[in-house]
Amino acid sequence: MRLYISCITAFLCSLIGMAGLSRESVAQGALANLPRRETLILENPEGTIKNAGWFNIWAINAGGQSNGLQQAALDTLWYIDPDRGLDGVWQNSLAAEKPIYNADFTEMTVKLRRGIYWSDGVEFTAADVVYTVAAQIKYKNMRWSAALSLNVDAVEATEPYTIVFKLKKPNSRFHALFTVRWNAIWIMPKHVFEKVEDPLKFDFNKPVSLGAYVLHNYDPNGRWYIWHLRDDWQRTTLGAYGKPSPTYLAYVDPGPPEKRVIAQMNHELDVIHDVAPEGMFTLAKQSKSSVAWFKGFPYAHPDPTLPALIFNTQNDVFKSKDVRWALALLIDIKAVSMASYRGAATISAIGIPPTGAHPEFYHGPLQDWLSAFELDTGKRKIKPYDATVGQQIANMLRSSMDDQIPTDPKAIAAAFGMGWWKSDPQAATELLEKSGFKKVGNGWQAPDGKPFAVRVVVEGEARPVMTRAGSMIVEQWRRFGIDAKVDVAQGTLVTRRSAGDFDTLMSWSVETWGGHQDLSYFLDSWHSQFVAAPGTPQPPRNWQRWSHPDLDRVIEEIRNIGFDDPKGIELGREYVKIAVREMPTIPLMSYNVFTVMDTTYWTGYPTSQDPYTDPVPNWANSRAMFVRLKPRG
Amino acid sequence: MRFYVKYFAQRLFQFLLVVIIGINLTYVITHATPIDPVEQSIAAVTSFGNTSPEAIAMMRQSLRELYGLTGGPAEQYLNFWRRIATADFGPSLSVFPTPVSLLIARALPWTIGLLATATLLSWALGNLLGGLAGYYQDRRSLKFVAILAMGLHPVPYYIVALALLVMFGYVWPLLPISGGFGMNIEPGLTPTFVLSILKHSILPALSLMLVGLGGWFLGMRSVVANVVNEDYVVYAELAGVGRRRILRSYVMRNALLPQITGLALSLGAVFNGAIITEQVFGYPGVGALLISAVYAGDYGLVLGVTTISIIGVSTAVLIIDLVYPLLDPRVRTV
Amino acid sequence: MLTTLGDLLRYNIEFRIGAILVGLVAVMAGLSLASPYSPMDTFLVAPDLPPTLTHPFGTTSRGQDVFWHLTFAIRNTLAFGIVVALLSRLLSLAIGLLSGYKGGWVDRLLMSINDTFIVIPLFPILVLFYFMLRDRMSWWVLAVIMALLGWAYDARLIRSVALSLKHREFTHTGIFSGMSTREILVREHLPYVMPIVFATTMNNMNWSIGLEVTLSVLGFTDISAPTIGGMIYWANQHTALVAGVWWWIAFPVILIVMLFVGLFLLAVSMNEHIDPRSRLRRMGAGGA
Amino acid sequence: MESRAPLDCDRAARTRQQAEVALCVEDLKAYYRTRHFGVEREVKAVDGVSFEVRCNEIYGLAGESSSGKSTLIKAVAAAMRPPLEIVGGRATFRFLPGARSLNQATASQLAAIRWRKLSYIMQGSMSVLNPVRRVRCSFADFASRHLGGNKAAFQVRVRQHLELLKLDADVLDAYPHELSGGMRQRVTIALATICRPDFVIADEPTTALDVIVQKDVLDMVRDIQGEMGSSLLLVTHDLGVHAYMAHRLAVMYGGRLVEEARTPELFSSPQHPYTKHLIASLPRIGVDAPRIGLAGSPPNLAAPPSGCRFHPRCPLAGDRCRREMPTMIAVAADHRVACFAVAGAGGTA
Repeated sequence: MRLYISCITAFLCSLIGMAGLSRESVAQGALANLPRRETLILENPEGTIKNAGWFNIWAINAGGQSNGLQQAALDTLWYIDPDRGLDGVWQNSLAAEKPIYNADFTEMTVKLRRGIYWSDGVEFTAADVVYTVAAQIKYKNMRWSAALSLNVDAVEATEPYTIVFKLKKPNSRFHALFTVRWNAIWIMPKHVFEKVEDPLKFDFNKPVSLGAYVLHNYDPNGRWYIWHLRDDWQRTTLGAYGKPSPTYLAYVDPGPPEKRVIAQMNHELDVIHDVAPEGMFTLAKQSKSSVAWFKGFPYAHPDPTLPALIFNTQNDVFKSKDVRWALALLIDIKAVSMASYRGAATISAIGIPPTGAHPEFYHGPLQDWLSAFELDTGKRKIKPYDATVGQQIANMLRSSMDDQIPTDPKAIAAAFGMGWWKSDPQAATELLEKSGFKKVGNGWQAPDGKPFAVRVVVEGEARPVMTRAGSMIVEQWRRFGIDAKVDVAQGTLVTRRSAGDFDTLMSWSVETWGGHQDLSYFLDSWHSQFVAAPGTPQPPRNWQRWSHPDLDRVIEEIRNIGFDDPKGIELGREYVKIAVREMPTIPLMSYNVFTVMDTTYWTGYPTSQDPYTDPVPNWANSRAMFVRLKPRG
Repeated sequence: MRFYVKYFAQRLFQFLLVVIIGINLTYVITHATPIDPVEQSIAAVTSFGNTSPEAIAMMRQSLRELYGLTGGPAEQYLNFWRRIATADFGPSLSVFPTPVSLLIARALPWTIGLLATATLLSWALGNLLGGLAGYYQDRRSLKFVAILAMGLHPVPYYIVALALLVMFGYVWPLLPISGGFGMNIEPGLTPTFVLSILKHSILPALSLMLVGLGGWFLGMRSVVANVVNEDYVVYAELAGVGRRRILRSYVMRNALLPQITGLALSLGAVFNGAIITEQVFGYPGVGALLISAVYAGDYGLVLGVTTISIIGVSTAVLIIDLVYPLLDPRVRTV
Repeated sequence: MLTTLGDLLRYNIEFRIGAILVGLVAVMAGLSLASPYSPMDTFLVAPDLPPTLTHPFGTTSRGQDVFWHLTFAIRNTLAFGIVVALLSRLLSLAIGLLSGYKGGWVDRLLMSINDTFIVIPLFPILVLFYFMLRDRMSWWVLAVIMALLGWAYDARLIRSVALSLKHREFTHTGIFSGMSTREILVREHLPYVMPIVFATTMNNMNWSIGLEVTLSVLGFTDISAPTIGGMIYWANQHTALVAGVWWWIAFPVILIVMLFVGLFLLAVSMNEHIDPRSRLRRMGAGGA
Repeated sequence: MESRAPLDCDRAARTRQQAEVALCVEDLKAYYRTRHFGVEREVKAVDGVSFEVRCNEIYGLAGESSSGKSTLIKAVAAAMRPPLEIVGGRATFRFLPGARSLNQATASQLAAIRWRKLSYIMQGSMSVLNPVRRVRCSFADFASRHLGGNKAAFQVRVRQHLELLKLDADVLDAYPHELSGGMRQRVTIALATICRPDFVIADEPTTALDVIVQKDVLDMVRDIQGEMGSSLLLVTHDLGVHAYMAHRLAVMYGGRLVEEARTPELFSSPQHPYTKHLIASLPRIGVDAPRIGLAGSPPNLAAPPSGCRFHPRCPLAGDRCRREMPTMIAVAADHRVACFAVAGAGGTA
């Protein structure tokens, strides 16, 4: 008996003891022995890095990327900001000026900035760029090896600060390889890599950095990385914009959304990459110090990425554009917006993200055409476009959260988007019947007599909002009598997407620069030459495996004009019109990211009032924040 | 002695059989995964990057060669066993070229440290209390423990973990709710580091023990409740043998036997349990590694982890089997 | 049997509590037939309403009435647990008894297979199964898979008991009186291991439902089918915990805990009733 | 009305006219009172039994199963667990005078008595020894506290005792399951007698054994009993065993004694119809008269028949038997019967 009593007490004591010591620890805060006021803590959406000690980003996929490595320690020739940029959308980083192409786009000359140094004191020169290209071509398993070997015939440093690329074939967009949207080809430190015998097996730990920060400390379990501001930060490209304020950057894996919200409420996480809308609302309500892109609703930052319902147009059922249109007309975008983003979505009827510079180049100018657009249901012609959907969503929301909802139409268009397709079951019925489907009982039958079954592949946990959108669409189709189901492809989505192993897919095949009107970034890959045969892997991004002669022509024309050529806008609008007529994917909304920033220790985050960059912390552009942030008090 | 040689040989044979069947099973299953590691890598590279379709086609080919996925299935299978023989699981595909063995070596201490300890602790404590509760059936304090156990034990582990997380993470934020240790702490035998580890392990450990302990407690209690009525216990009582001696040498001694088998089995749960524990508490370890490997279609890693766990568990079972006859003479004549 | 159940109900406090709890849960499940809402549809009611008279358990962020949705969820979850338990019991009984009684190579072979199932980590395998089966992974497919994976522990347990039974008088007498193996196992040993089977049934349901909850919470089941795990899954998708929609998680959890504790108490009290020894104690005359 | 020779333990204890009384049981009532799941049951397993066991005597207790034999010895030896309880009467041992019965002794008294003064040879030797401990340990656990002395001395004592019983000393190193049934029973007997107790209770000591072994074991028991001069209460349904062993023999039916006499006398001239039947149904060499079976079945002790519990099966049963319960009447020296139908035993049925 005594034995048993003593056991119990010992057990309880140990628990209480532990709890005790933990109490004192919470007071001590999230990071031991770092000055909190000089530290910016950001979420790394990559989560926990399996291979924590690996910093050689040029080896494919061996370590973390957005653990601060590409935001703070790496650099390349140019950046294009998805928003307005520190001093314009186009940013010459390591390059001193824009790329200089020859007449037929077979040669690109780059002038480099001077006085830029690696963190180990070695100066950055053309030799590094040349080595980067040469090495990637030499080691065919490096990350950008293929892209470079395909394009580059020869590269040479004509002067210490001038490089000339000779291209194998004309390419007016070659510089894009060295231009950061999210990332780009990062420049390697020649003096480091030329010493190692196999650059593919080299972990590059501790990394010699070209950015303003150097690695300070990292978790061998890959949960956190801490970077320290270089003493010679002036000798980096970021330094040109002034001294970065945070002395330390901590990129951490705060865990699932709830934990992120809690962490920020405890002021232990300055920048949340993304949370579910409800988490966002909670922070907006309960954490006075939290701010987001939009001051009020819908808060989120719209990434230049266009989530859409992607058809596998190689499936017989979805070969007919009438079927695709029918399914589009069965979607009530308002419900989808509510289910996915609780209304905090920026909708788009056309295949271009309604963000950055795009509305002024595309969405705005195309409104009239859209309103006039006619669709032949086989029985009659209808005008499916409703220019006021954005307005309707705003009004719908105003009832519950009036003060937060803008009233100015421009603001509404910016926040909620412009128009979308009217939900029109009648027209959908006609379209389906036109292409041989028929309703039996309360279920639809495909022409082959089988029930009309549609599976919508979603990514589950990995992308909650998209999963919610997909589930809502499924529900709407099911109500109409289609045998629709969600198919959660958590983990398998990537493989299935490239293998074309799906009916329809909640994903995106449209990504743009955001700040720049050029569409080749995604559109070039939509050319019929790249469409893979059924069953074989499809290269990104034309997941719908769709092609169209008119589109091919557009793409080829774009290839032969300059990056900034205004004619590009015209061609872009042509693409939009073709895509609307054909409906290869049902564009829904921009990818809104609920990036939440805590102003307890730092102010001056990028917002819609001061859109100097994208706050989403895994984008390499987000480095612009570091120079604009101000410590509070 | 002759018996032991025979017995040992049998058990060893069985052990090997289990390991080989198990590994083959997982080999087949893991290779049936529809996830293509090459596509995963390419997606990781292209999801944000700007890469032309031709480039991807090229990359795909070279990656296949790099990951050694070009050979036929038979060839790959042979390679696999060749590697196992040399205790080398080759490179991980999802974090190429880092060797699988290195990744596991990093993760294993965390898993063992947390789960094995928790399991053993709750086993010992649960059986002690359970035994006492079964023998002294009218002790009020033990009745209370019983009620507690009945309330806690049946609750699914995930729920318990979630509840603890909510209680001590959100409602009453006392304890860290993710990670193995605090930020910016240098690993090493420093008090700060050890303290931080302890602190981070409380919630996961507690969750494991709450569930485990109840099970052992109730199990032991019911076994003892039966043993108490065995003739040899009654007889010993009639012979006026002291209660404590009866409890120790007659009741506990005999009741523990099934529980010992139980322990060996529940050690098997360590590697499964690790997954959920590490998911919920963001705790580092083999489970987290395994899941991420499954996601990445990283056969190498999945196989590595499962193989290690299979060998680990069956070794535990083997040891128990070898010790068992020392504890239960009856088995020796089987 | 019925009368003993009646007695249990009247005079055994544990059994009574258990019965009440399980009863309530069963009633919940039954109510699903009376639900005014379809479990598949969303945004049928105003979202995020706290518990009120009209919505006793509140409403979810997906505009579902928690109470009514819960009735479907618990029904599916319950059915799932039962199917797995029954199937796996049969397996573990057959294998455990046989291998314990037969011993020798039969035992070794069976136990090798058994141990293999014990040592392979289940979770990743279930996940891989899900990857392969995709939307064909309905709850009953999952149930069968789990049953096939979930018998090993108890088989070993039952075996160890059968092992000890083998040295009991009644086994010997059974053998001498020329009973066949099947007869000995069924007539002599089965009643003896029944209590364990009951206990394990409970534990197995705990295990299977627990695993199902975990799987679906992590999104590895058909998320459109309402289950307890599924509800928690969707709640997490909407960060209900921090969004203050606590009722979305609290009520499913409470219900499932009720189910487990209830089942457990039933198992415990029935063990006592079934266990031959305690019956002897009760029917005192048997000792004279 | 009729001349009774009621037993009076106190007197028996005070004035020792006859051989000294080792155990005196007087009007002992032991019932199983179950209130399990509310089912109120009272099983009158032992209902008013009186007898005495003298020193250095083997007293046999016969009766078919469920006649209350085992319950009786449980009650006598205070080996009762709920729901069995003593509701009346007493059973006093010589070595514990005064006390109504053993179950009133203090824990320390019991500890001192058990195995030293009173030991048991239990039914089902298979399972009375701890299967996972060597025999030696059982000896140590049971006896060492009484015999005292250091380990070595104790070991010597044990060996001597085993020799006395012609047992090989290395059984000590064996585990119970490694011994044959007979051997195990012998070991149990050795264990029960190691402390040379005054009183030994043997419950079906040889039931599980085959005839040959049975004889050896019985001889062994008798020898050691004679050697120790202690009393033995031998309980078995097997009249053959009693014939072979018991000095005096009592027959139990339905929780009561029906007849008691010196063994030879009981066999030669049984008085009670039940006893008669028992004896008659014994196989005898040479005689092949048809065995007359006894109609009906043993009484249900939860609801025993009124009056004499044997009357439903009794060929001589009369009205009185249905109304009154017969008491034990001395019909001759050391011969008591409980039956109205027996001449000299209280009139006619």
